[in-house]
Amino acid sequence: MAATDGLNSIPALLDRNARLFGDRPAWREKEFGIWQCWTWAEGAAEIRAIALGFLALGLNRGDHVAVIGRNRPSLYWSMVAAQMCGAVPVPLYQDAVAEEMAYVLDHCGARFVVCGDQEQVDKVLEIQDRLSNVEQIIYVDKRGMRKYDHSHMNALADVEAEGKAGHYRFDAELETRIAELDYDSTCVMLYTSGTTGKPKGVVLSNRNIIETSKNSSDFDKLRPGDDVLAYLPMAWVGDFIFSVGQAMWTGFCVNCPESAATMMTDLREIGPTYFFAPPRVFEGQLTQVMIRMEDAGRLKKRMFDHYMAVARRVGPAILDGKPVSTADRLAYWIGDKLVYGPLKNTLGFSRVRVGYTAGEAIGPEIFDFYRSLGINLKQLYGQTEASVFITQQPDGQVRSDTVGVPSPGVEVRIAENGEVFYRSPGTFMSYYKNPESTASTKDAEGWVATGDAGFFEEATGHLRIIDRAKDVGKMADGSLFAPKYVENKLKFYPNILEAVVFGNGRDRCTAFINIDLTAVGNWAERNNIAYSSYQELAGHPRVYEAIKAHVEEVNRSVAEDPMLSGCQVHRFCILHKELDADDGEMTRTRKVRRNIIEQKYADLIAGLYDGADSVYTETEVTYEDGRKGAIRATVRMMDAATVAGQRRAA
Amino acid sequence: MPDQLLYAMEVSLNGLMAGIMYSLVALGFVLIFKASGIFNYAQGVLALFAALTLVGLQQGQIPFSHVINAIFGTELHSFGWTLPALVAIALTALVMVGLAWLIERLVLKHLVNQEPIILFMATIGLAYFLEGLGDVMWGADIKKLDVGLPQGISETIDAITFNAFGYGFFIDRLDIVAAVVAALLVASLTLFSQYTKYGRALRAVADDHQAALSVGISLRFIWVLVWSIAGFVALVAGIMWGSKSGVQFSLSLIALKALPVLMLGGFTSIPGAIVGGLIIGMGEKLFEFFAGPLIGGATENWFAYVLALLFLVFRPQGLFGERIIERV
Amino acid sequence: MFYREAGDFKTSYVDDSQTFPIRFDRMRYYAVLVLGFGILPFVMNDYWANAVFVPFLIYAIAAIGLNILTGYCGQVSLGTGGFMAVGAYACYKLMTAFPWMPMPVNVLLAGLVTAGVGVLFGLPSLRIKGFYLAVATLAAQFFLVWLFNKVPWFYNYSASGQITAPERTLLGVAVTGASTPAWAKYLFCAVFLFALAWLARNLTRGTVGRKWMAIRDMDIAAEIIGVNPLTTKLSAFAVSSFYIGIAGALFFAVYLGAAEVGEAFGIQKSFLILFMVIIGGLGSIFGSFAGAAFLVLLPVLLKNLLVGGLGWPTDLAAHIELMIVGALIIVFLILEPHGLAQLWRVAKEKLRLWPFPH
Amino acid sequence: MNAMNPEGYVTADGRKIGGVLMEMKNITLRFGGVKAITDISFDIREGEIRAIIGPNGAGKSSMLNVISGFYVPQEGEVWFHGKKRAPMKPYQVAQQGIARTFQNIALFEGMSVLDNIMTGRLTLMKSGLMDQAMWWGRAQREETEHREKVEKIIDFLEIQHIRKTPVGRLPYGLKKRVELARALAAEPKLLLLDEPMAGMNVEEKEDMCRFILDVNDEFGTTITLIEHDMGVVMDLSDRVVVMDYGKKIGDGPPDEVRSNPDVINAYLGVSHD
Repeated sequence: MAATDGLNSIPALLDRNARLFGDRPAWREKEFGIWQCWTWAEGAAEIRAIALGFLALGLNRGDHVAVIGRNRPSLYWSMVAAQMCGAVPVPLYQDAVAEEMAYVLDHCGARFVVCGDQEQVDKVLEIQDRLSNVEQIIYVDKRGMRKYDHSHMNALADVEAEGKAGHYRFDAELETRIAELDYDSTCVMLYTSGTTGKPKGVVLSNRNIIETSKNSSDFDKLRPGDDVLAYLPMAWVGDFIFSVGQAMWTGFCVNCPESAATMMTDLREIGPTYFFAPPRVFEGQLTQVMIRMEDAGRLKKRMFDHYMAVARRVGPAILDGKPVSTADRLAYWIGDKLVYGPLKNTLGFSRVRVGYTAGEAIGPEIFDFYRSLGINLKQLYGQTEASVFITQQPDGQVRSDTVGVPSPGVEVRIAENGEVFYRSPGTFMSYYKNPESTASTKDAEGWVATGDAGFFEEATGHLRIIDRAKDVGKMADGSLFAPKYVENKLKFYPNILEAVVFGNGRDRCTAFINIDLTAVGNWAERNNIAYSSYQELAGHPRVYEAIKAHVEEVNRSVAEDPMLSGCQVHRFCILHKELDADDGEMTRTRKVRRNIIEQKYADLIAGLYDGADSVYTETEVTYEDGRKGAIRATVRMMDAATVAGQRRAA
Repeated sequence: MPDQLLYAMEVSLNGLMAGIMYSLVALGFVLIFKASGIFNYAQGVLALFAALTLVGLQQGQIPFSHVINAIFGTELHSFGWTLPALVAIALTALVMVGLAWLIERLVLKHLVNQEPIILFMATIGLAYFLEGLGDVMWGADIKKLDVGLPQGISETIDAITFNAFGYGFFIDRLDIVAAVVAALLVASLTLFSQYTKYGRALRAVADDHQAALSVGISLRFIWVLVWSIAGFVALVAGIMWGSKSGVQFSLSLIALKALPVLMLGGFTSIPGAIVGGLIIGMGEKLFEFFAGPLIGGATENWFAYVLALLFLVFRPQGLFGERIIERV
Repeated sequence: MFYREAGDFKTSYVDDSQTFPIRFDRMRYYAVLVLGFGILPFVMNDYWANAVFVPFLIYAIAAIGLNILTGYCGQVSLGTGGFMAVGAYACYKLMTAFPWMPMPVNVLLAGLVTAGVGVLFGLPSLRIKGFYLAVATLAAQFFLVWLFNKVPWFYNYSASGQITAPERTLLGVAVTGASTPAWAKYLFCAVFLFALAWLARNLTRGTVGRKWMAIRDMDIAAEIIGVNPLTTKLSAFAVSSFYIGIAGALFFAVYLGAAEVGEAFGIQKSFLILFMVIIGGLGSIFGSFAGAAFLVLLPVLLKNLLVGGLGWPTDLAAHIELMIVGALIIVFLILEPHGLAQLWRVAKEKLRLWPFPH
Repeated sequence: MNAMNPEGYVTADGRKIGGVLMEMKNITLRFGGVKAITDISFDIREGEIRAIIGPNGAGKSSMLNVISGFYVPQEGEVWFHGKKRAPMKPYQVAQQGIARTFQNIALFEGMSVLDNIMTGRLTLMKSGLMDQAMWWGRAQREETEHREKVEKIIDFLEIQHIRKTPVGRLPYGLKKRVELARALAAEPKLLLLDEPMAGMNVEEKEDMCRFILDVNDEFGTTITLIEHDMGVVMDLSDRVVVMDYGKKIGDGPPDEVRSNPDVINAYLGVSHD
């Protein structure tokens, strides 16, 4: 594919934006009580200064520049600045513990590390002695940094100042470096959280990023003047595409919250027009809404319920532009004035034109809730290796159980074993320093295995994902075993935060359940059930009863699909602790690490199958500060009714 | 002895008499302020209300007759009996106690631990209400109050002074009665607050509400008590002023007269109220006597205030008020 | 319910500290301006002007003035009537002494004169606090009223002892005197109110306002962090009296036309204004408007109801009005000591959170 | 201690302490007949954290009020910036660059956190009544400049989330922090803290300690604090004055003071609490 008229690198796009919409806002950050704002021109100047500063510090072509911290303009700038210098930005997960960080920093051999604040710096220093390669630590927030040894450490501000001061020395150099950038030079390197084994460094070229950004932006008619909220981990490909790729391509504005704590308030203030969030965020907000409405006066509550019902009935249809009776339209219009409008406003969704969710399947009622309010929430399916987009849902063809049609420029095919393969301009170059995985994932014609099993619906041509391909196993009787499919159905219940279903190669399915502390806790309060800890609540008989009901409902719905009816959950237990990334039980993107869990809780699983009523267990946990500890508990096992008959004998 | 001096002496004597009247009203303020920290602007109206009621009862008026007539077009006015003064006074006293109880019930109870200014405002509201009520109950026309107190010039003093200085002072007998009554009232109040259980309770509350409560004194009871006493004092003041200058709206303005007395004497001191009253009474009469003619007269309207104001600038806590030490 | 704040974010401190930071409030504010200046003047008639609007506008000015002193600086004053009298008489003397002087100038100068007098009577506030001060301000009230009564020079030796506003025109339209059209009265006062309210807002939002409030909330602490109590309190007295003086001038010249100090500016007036401030809400400019509106409308309504509706004798109605006003004040203090302004704030918060209860 | 060299000294953690900022010479303070402070002398040096400790009723608060100019001692001299300080009104002292917090919080309850902190800068704001009334132009410009400064402090003390809350609604610990913010906003040369830890739970105390150290560290502010809880003070301050019954019974670095027999007596001996 040809370079899009010379715009073959992020710096090139930046330069264009600075010329085209110099005085439009490009970055905003909530700081010191207001939204500090930088136009494209100002931003470009900053970035250039930083780049010059990097040169002054001796940043070479092909160097890797690690970037660690919460979403901040200055960190995005550092990434682009690095690109200008012909170096490769490598954003890292800020909540990663020093160990995980050590591996990545070592693997990419970063010479420069840009840290958000003291916390990140400390982590790097903690592991620095093991990392010969890290030469320069650059930090953004000066707070508490005065006492540090600055022989190999600089404040970004100082680097920038140095760049401004010494620009005459490095201008020429910078120009040549920028000129050297071409469509196939590396744009960014992102580490996949990797559901199994060590993270892999996915190398993405300018082509990957820019083509994808271009296509996806056209697909949803993104435009300058749009606003996104950059709050998802910078190390995650999605954030790079939305906050850098598409932002640079279309020239819309990237808004950074003040802190993770204030994210919701900041979301409400900014009111983004283009919004991405993983299902759990929408889930969380919906739970909040319901909890807050609990305390409403009877009359108001009734009004709320009535109009939400109206919305569920006609909302999505109106959103999809389908014909709706005038009476319903009127009812919806009133509802919009009374409920939906204010609700969207309080949630910060008033202005959302395009909203996406992905990464996990989203619960139908959650999904429909937001759509019925008139928020154009859609699903997409993608992964790091594809620079996000594989399939997405066009306006007007949105459903909770599909992930839409192949994105523009993307070819998709389904292998015999049901695994989904794709080929696209976004397809990654390679895994960094890891040819064999590269080869095993991407074949000669450039087809990439997603590792997910799925199928196209004949009627609509929409793709449906069942589960991870490797997790789709066979049960003892040979029928299909798709744990994720069942887990998602379970997780759709607000009470259930996480679920892990077992049964591969066995004759029956069983499950671990994590309850949602907010939802269940609230329920407990309303039924004045006293509890002192998560563990105590999780073990409570009435909680077990409630969960049992959910499991059995799920079994009924699972049974409806003959292909999967074998996956009904016969027995389950509520885990005594929340599955946690710090304990390696989940990825940073909160995907369960199945086999790790299988090892760790072998005793419980055994209990689930040998019919024990309860199992005493001891589990190691890691606290936020990295200390280890152990919790002991006797976990109860419980049977759940299943729907027989439809189940096919092998 | 030069006439000027004699006149001055006569004037100051009258001033002292009037001063005692002021003290009488001021007393009501002090009592309530001490016990509840409330600056009771309604004190004057209480006096008016008391006087109206007294007259009404005495002459057997039908309460609210105006309203009733207005609504039903009837021509009701009087029960057609008259009560002996003492009975009427006793009844009025009861009414005042009932009123105190109602005020506590309907107003104060709901305003506990509000800032003083709010309570002050509330009493102004109360004043408006009672004034309106009094008029609606008994009509707004000027009434003559006569409970058989001696009136007119006291010949004795006239005679004595004439013999002494060759010039007879004019002193109204009523003023003398008032003086005596006021003196008695003060004495009894002091005794009350010194030697009776409730009196001590009252002082305890004044010093520290929490403490008072903790030793098991019902604040609400205290309030009713103190407002009743204030009501009674108001009644006495009402009788005096009423008999002197008839029962009419202006009577409620004596409250305003009492304010400078308080500023002078200090809001928390009973003797202060007395002395302050005397000073003001005498001062304004003398000032009017000497300066009045030069600057157009009617200086009583403001003299008391300006005097108090000037005084305060030099001694902010008043004559008998406790010294305030600022700490941080 | 009506608020749509998502996307209504601030990128500068100027935006953040504007009077109506929320778009919806801003819109409503503009709407009121349009109504007040674009529509009402054209539909104004004598009854509405004299019974409701003109007194409302003038009292609102006075209320703002008193609110600055009492609500913002915490110095209780019962001398408002007296200061209004100063404004009125100053205005009268100016009008009669310099017939050529444009009316607005007269009014402003009257305000300045009053400010001077206010400072004078404010001086004791350095030593006297709380009730003592409140009562001390009564001295101002009575002394001033007496002064204007007794010294003929103030009423130009007129036989009646009254002062009567001669006709003065502005841009060819009479703004004082018998022949003044209703809309002119209204507009003349409205302009003053608008300008003064705007100034008051500016004063209370910044340095000066903070000094005042610091003194109000804790005078010792205020002094220790560097607030000069004397200048601060006096500035409050000055500004407050300036407003009240202007109110007085307008009250006499535009509204009454002729006034006798005792009944026009007596102690009752002081209380009336104080009530407006309390009922409206201490320390709130909006409150001053609300309070003025409330206490101007209430009697009008009652009168219409009792006299017009039930045909009761006016004196009885007047007494009942006294009772109702008194009762209302008590009820208010009990239910919402912070006045209408607070009610408004609460309602607004509810609307912003809608549909959530909290 | 007074024999220490006038150029200042270097602390254990290597902070450079400057020359004398304020000196108390033979201060004696009486209330009526009662002597609150008897003939006390000590100095406070640029950039140091100076503590005044002592059992309850030792006269600490009175001492602080003398330094802050709220009380004027009957005998003795206060030297500030090498000049003898004439008796002056508290607000004049504030204008000289001395800010303080109060033992029982003295915030302006009716104002928002932001406004409270802004009051800290009143001494630095110059625009007059007329500018204020007109607002546009000077007043507004000034407001913005100072708001920026204040926001830095808000950020520094981590109270962004309560910026616009009325202080009346805040819990005790936060109020203390806001009060510190208000004092800091004045950019004081000398910061007086009156029992900054009083009535705080353990982690609130830890936070407060951290903030005090950070303030001294980031802004180089000279800090004088009084505490009766000895423990906290010792690891916080550079030099300590110990008072008992209005007399000075010890003065020097924490360790030195800790081993001083009189001090031990005052604390372990008869307590006056």
